[in-house]
Amino acid sequence: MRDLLWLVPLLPLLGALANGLLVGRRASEKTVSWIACGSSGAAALLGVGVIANYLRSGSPRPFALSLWEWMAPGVLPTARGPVNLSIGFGLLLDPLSVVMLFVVTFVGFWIHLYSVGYMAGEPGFRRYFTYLNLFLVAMLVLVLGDGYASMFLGWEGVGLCSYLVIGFYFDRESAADAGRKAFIVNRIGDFALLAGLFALAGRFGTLQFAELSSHIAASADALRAPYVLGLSLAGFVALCLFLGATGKSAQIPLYVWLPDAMAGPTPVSALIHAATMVTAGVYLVVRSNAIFQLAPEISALVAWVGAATALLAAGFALVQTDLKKVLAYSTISQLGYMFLAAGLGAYSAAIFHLATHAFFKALLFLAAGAVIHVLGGEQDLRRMGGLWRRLPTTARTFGVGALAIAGIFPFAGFWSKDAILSAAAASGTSGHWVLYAIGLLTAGLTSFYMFRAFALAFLGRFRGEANIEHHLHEAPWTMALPLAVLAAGAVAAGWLGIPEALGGEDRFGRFLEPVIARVASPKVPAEHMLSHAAEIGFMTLATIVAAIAILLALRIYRAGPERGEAIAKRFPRLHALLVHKAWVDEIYDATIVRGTWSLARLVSRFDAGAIDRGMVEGAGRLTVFSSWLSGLFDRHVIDGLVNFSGWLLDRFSRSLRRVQTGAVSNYAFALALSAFVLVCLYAVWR
Amino acid sequence: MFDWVHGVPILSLICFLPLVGALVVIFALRDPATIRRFAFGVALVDFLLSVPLWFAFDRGGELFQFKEGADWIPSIGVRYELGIDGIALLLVLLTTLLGALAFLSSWSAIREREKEYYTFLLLLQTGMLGVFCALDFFLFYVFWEVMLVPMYFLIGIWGGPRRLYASIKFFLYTLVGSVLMLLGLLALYFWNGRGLFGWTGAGNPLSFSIEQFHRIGPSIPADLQLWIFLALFVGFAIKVPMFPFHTWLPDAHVEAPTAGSVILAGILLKMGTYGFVRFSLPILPDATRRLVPWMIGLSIIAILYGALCAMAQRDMKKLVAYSSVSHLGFVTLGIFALNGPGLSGGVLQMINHGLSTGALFLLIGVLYERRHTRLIADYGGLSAVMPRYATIFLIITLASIGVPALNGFVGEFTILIGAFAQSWAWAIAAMLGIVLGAAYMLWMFQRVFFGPVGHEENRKLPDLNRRELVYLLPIVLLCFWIGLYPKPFFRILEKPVAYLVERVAVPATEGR
Amino acid sequence: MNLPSGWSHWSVWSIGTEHYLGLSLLLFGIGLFGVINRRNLITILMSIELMLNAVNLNLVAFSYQRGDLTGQVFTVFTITVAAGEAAVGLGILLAMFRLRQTTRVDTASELEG
Amino acid sequence: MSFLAGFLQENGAALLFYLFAGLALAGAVGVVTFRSPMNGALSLLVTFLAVAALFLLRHAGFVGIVQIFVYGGGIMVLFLFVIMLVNLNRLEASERVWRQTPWALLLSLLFAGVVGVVARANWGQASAGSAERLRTLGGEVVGNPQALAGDLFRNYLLPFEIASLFLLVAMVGAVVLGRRE
Amino acid sequence: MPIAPTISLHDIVQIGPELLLAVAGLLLLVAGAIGKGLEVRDATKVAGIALGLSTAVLLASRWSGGEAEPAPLFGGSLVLDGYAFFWQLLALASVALVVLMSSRDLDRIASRASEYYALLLIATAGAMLMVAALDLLTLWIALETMALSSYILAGIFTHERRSNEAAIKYFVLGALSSAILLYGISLLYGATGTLMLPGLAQAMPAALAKGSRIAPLGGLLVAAGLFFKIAAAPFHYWVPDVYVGAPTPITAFLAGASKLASFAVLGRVFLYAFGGVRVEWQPVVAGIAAASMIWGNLGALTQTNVKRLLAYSSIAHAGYLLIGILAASETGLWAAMFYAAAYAFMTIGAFSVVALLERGEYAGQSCSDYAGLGRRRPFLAASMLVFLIGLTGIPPTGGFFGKVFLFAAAVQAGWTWVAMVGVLTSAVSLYFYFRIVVYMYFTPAAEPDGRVAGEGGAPSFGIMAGIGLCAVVTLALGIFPGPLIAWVEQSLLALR
Repeated sequence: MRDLLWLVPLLPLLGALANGLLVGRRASEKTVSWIACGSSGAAALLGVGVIANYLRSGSPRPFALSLWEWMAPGVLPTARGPVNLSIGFGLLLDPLSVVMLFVVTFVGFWIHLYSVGYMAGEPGFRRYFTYLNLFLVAMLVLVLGDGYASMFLGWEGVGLCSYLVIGFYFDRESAADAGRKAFIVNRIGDFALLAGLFALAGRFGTLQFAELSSHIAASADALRAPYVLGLSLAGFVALCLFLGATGKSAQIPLYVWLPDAMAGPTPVSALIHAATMVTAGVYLVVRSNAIFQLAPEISALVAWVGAATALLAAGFALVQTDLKKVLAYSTISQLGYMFLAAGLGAYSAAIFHLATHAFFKALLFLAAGAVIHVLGGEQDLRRMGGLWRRLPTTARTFGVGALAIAGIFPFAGFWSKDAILSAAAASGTSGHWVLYAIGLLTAGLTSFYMFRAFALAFLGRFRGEANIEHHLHEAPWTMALPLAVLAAGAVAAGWLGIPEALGGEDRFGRFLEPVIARVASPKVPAEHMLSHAAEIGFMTLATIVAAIAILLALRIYRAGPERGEAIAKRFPRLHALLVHKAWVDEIYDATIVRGTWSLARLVSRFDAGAIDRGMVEGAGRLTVFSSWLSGLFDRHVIDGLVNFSGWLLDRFSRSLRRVQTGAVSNYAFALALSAFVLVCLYAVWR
Repeated sequence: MFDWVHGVPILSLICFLPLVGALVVIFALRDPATIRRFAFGVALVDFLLSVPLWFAFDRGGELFQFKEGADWIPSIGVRYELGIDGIALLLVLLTTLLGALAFLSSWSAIREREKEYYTFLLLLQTGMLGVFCALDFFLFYVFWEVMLVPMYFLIGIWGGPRRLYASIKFFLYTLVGSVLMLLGLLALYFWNGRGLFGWTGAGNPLSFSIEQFHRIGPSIPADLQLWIFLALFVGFAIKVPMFPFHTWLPDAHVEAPTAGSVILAGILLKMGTYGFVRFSLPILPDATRRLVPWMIGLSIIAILYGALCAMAQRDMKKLVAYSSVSHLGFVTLGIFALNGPGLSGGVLQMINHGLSTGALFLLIGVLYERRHTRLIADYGGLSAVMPRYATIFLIITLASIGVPALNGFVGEFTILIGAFAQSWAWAIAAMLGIVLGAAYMLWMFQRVFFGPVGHEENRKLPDLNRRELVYLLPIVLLCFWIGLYPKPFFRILEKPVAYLVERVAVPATEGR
Repeated sequence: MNLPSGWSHWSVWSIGTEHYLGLSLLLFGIGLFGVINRRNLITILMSIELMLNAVNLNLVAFSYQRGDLTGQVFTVFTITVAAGEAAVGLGILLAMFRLRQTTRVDTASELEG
Repeated sequence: MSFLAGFLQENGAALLFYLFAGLALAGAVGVVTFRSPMNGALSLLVTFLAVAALFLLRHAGFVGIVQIFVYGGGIMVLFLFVIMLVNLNRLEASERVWRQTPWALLLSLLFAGVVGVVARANWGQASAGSAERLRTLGGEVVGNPQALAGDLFRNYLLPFEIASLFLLVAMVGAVVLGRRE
Repeated sequence: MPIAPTISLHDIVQIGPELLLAVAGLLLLVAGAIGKGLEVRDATKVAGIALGLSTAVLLASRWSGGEAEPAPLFGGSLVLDGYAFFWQLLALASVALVVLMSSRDLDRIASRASEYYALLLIATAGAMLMVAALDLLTLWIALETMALSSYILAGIFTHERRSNEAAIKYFVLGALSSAILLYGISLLYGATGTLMLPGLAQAMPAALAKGSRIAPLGGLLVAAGLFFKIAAAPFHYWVPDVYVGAPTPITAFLAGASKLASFAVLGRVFLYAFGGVRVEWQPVVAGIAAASMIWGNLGALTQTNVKRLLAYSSIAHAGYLLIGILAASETGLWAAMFYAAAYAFMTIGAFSVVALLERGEYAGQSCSDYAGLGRRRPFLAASMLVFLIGLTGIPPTGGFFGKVFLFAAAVQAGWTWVAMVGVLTSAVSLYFYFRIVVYMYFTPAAEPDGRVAGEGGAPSFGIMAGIGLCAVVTLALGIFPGPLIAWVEQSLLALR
């Protein structure tokens, strides 16, 4: 069964090809959805089978499936001698990719199903499902790739699909802009990621995970030696990889694309911009944990960036009026959590949160999508309200998701968030208490904005237009079923990792253990050094904060947005800062984007002006000019000489008034002059 | 199955079949439709003739294969000598393929003076193939120059409004470059013989043989090497074109008819980089090593400069033209990284650029034929009107900006690995070009294909027809092939690249 | 008669080759001046004859100095050629006069550039 | 008196040279300065004759005679004939190219001067002159014309033949160009 | 006392080709003088037959001569070595092409056809003799014969102002340069006491070693006279005016046979007679070559009259040819000879096209008159294209190989800067040569039906054949230069 691993990405690919190329433009929605859901469902089933098979083998040894040699560009001189560089394409099954595989296929399938209902009647139905399937393929390659190169194929593939689906409504200028922005911001991250890969390849002559891990283990000290820019090689690589991760996972400084990415259809936001793709950065960091462990300074950077992003994004989410934007910032914030964990060395906690987050965030998005769908595309929270009665399933599942993300016991978020906060508290990183405090504050903010959104959307009275109100109806089963399933996941997913403090076994952490390298590192102590009692104390504290925040939010927003707005007026500066997202977009636009464009225009003008016209045409003009000159020589210079002499003589004698010329005489003069010059030159030489 | 090619002068056949075709077109054919079909037929047969080379080429065998030779001008040692190594093989295949596709693309685009058009196109084909097949430097030079004339006419007669300016600029530029290259060639020639002014030569019988030059090259004194390198460099750099010799390119590209642009971008530019790997590197290793920082510097400038210029363009063809400057900067970067990945990536990127930029020009040509404008601003929302066209354009765009699974990535990736192994700073500087590449290509794509359909004229544009699909799909398939399974290409490059590396090898550095 | 050698031995009263050479140079210069400076084709032709005469003086002087007849033979040819050139030159002059009613060469300056 | 006679005896050749040289130069200057072509032609005749005399002074008897016959006779007649043919009355005065005059003067003088200065260093380096050999043919003293003829027809027969071709061309040319259509 | 002739019948037979031409010229003159004279067609035929016979005799005597290098004839006045043979054949070929293109123009002076051809043939004889001359007297008188014929031919359209003006200019300047040349010869004679080239070859190094300044001065003045004849800058002032004013076939003769024969003489004098003192004159020749290439090419840049443009191009090509002498090596010499051959066909071909298209005295010579030629007369345009490509020096034409070898010789001899000037100016030359191409192919004809009024009817077979032949030879030399190279390599002078 494991040997069929290659079929897992292939099935959705076939689905995409079938939908994209074969079925033709007149294929019914039914055909298309059968192909798309069938292939993704089959992939999910097969994935489960493969996972089961892998788990049953009982061995933690990764299962590698090398498919073909991708690039073999010859001998590369590396630090360990010339290496015949061979970059393979293959798949790898280890605990980390098992988790990711499950999350991706499972969530992916339900979102496929959901989309059938959500997208019904849209003009780009077939295109949509083609993209969705392609995305699944790319994401599977990303998480299953057996080396950085294969992973990068998926990495860029998901970026591309993200570009395509964000720009799905391509006739809207804003959607197209958002797609491009996402792609280019991601490219900036990829740029750094590639640099990291090249450094690795240049050092070890390979990019396969298996080989790299053995090389890294063998040459830990060499990796810590100074390399460039005051960094060690490990530090350089880690920095590059992390920068790549910030691009994909929307962390500071490259998070700006994600809110705009909400221009795509909502299920896509759920799948790509919440549950799966954006977590690729976390996956990358965890996958490269051996290198990060060798670069504690970069690990600390990861943690701080994660914490800062978490706090900042949560702050932005507080004031958003667009439901999807709230969720988008929430996603950024939660991803910040994951990076916080990863930076602190709590890799399994990061992945744990990644998995639980996938469920509840997908759930939240899908539920939000159902609301938006019902409201005919309305996304503004201020025009919702009172939907609790009209859309009971949606409201309840959304509530489950909100509780989960708020970290209320025993929902999934509680367990994973707790793992991260415990890690922060226990961490040896300097300033870890600050990190903990930020984490706690963010948890409170999360609960607040989530229930603010909940209250505005579902409680109070309906504030939208009357004619819409009459048509409110619950979503079809294709949408409701995924909501229900994911809600179940949002409740139960956390139970896989109940910590020992609460009598669990932290099965999740144990399972991931083989993936976490044991690189001897004095600065990163082992996780979970807290006593069980302290851990329980921290849990309680977090839960209390969350509960207070929830109550506060419900109190303020139960009746509508007015009270909230009144409070905002009291803090105009802060509110403006948050509403305008700290003007980061504007700053980027003014500096980097416009700077580049101006530079481009400048260079182009320089090219047309200086290089082309200046140098080349200048030379051309010089040639023409000198030709004109030499053309004139026969006509004018000799005459000019004569004129000059005439002018000269005019000063001496008025008698020479009649100035005339004869061409032959001039020629003869020049001829004799030339001969004379020859003679003179000779006389000088000798 | 393809062993028979060893028994026939296959390279001569491939090279001169278009010439014969051109003669037939001149003297025997009259009807434009017949000429069209016939010319395409010739190009197609030429391509089919070149395909067996791929199979019959012995990957592990001699460096140069399918060799043919005959005396040409015995008194000065000029021989008619053909032969190809892996690098040339790929370029020959690219030439025959793109040539055939370019012919097909001209069917409806060119509707006047077809006889001359196809004659020139066929002559051009012969010239380009000769350049890649020649094993005698003089023969190489002759083909190199011969090709200028038909290209000049293609731009000058069937080009856009500023065609006169563009054609003469193209011609002058390349002519200046090639005549300077000639001086370098002559210096090599004399050094191989009795020597020239200050330098005593190797005393060999007079010869222009490239293999002979390869043999004697490393023993040329370093200062003479430097001069020869610089002379050859000007010729090659103008053709590539490297900054700051590139300004002929945008004009020539913009004004040339579609097929001309395709061939110009797809094949002609490769002759410059081919010149580097065939002559500069193996014959003048000392000078090459000495000038590597300069070459890399120019490459990086070209990458960034070309990309920035491309960003500011409003004309699609001009944009693609500047992108060529940028992409060829990658090629030269890889070549002058002087290691395996750099070189094989560089050569592969030559092919990739030929395919993707060729396809881009074909695509722009399709649009131009329908709307007679190339300004980006005249389009918008075409995705809805021409979905098939948009899809192919997207794929090619992605190939061009180096998205994995497509060909551009493989080339750039390997080039950058090679460059990084030489110096991390070079690679990082060059990689900025990738980011910019995505920016301008996607900007163009968005402006043309996304958004509402802004112009009424664009509402009724027909999607790709069957003929257009026929000449675009092969390129798309090749893009995927090279993107996903480039191993056969690397395999064929293995030996020549190893040979080059051995010639110019620099001692391994500490991975910087 | 021994010729002095060098400038210091130059003597006014013993006529050597240098005297002829000097005279010939003067004649040549005057002829050159005429060709350059005069506008009438007839005068130009006559000036050319002066230049040829200067050459003849040289040849004869050298012939005497070297005791070699070749110079004199050459002079015969020079005179012949001078005659021929004069004939053709005057023919051209006639044609010119017929076309332009003048023999001033500056009237023939239609071709220029 | 005897001083004068002695002086004349001793320096007669030199005096003759200076006399004829002066005449030649005067004639030449006349050619390039007289406004009337007719006067110019007459000055030219003076130069021709003076040069012929100078030839004789250098023992080039035959050439001197030829000079008188061909130049003084043939060419001069040709010139005069043409001058009259184109109608002296209507023939403009031979004007100078005035603007060019100083430059032409300078150039001519410099030309003569520089060549003279350059050549000066070699003056007198050659062996002494010999009138004898100019009269010798095959070891026998025969007289200048005969000796010259010997040289001409033995060593320079081909140029002689070509000269005939040249004269043919000149004749045809004069006819072709002078003929009225 | 009897004068023993030193000249045998053998010597006379050896100059049979030249004699034939002279006799044919005389015949033409006589026939033209009798009765109503000769028809143009008949005169053309006679001239053609004479050239053919002359060629045949030349070839026959060459092939019967065997391998040994022939001894000098006429007491050392003439030598029919391989070098002379090459240039003689080239002169014959170019004059034959001139004859082919002449018939059209001759309609304008029908009554002078026989004189025209007679002069042309005699000029050819002069050219053939001067390239074989071994003493300065023979050389000079032959040169004068050719020059005098050229003056007359340039002005043979006596009723046309331009032709007359060309004759005046050519004559005045030619006579002046001839006087300068002659003065140089007289100085050389004075310094060395000999007119024989072999004698000079020995005497020059000796004279210079003794510190003679007259000898090099004479050499310089001789060089100046010859530079004038080959139209090298700055002795080129006559060229544009005379080339434009002269009847086009005569222009072709000046640019072809006349220039090349003078070049051959220059080569023989410099490389053979002055070969031993080459370091003295090489800088001069380098300067002249560079000046010619620059002046000629730059001067042509702004020309719009095709004939004038080709005239400037002829100046430039004098510069290119001089590189061969400058190198003073076997490579240089045979390269120059090769290039001269290629150049003869290219330039005469180009002038033939000009002759075919011009109308009357003034019209049809401008670039714009060539508009649309590619469509109107594809054959003519294609041939012109070949010539222009060749003149630019682009393969596959003879011009390409010629230039390559010349630059090669310069590089080898260490005159790289001259080679640089050469390559750069030939790149510049592309600009003006291809302006004609632009008109022929890129610009539509002025008249809608493509026919230009007055454009001279059906071209005669002769001129078309001539153009075709030139094009074929130009291409053939570019594709199979081997045989010609082998030939010129065996026809080299004995360099000193």
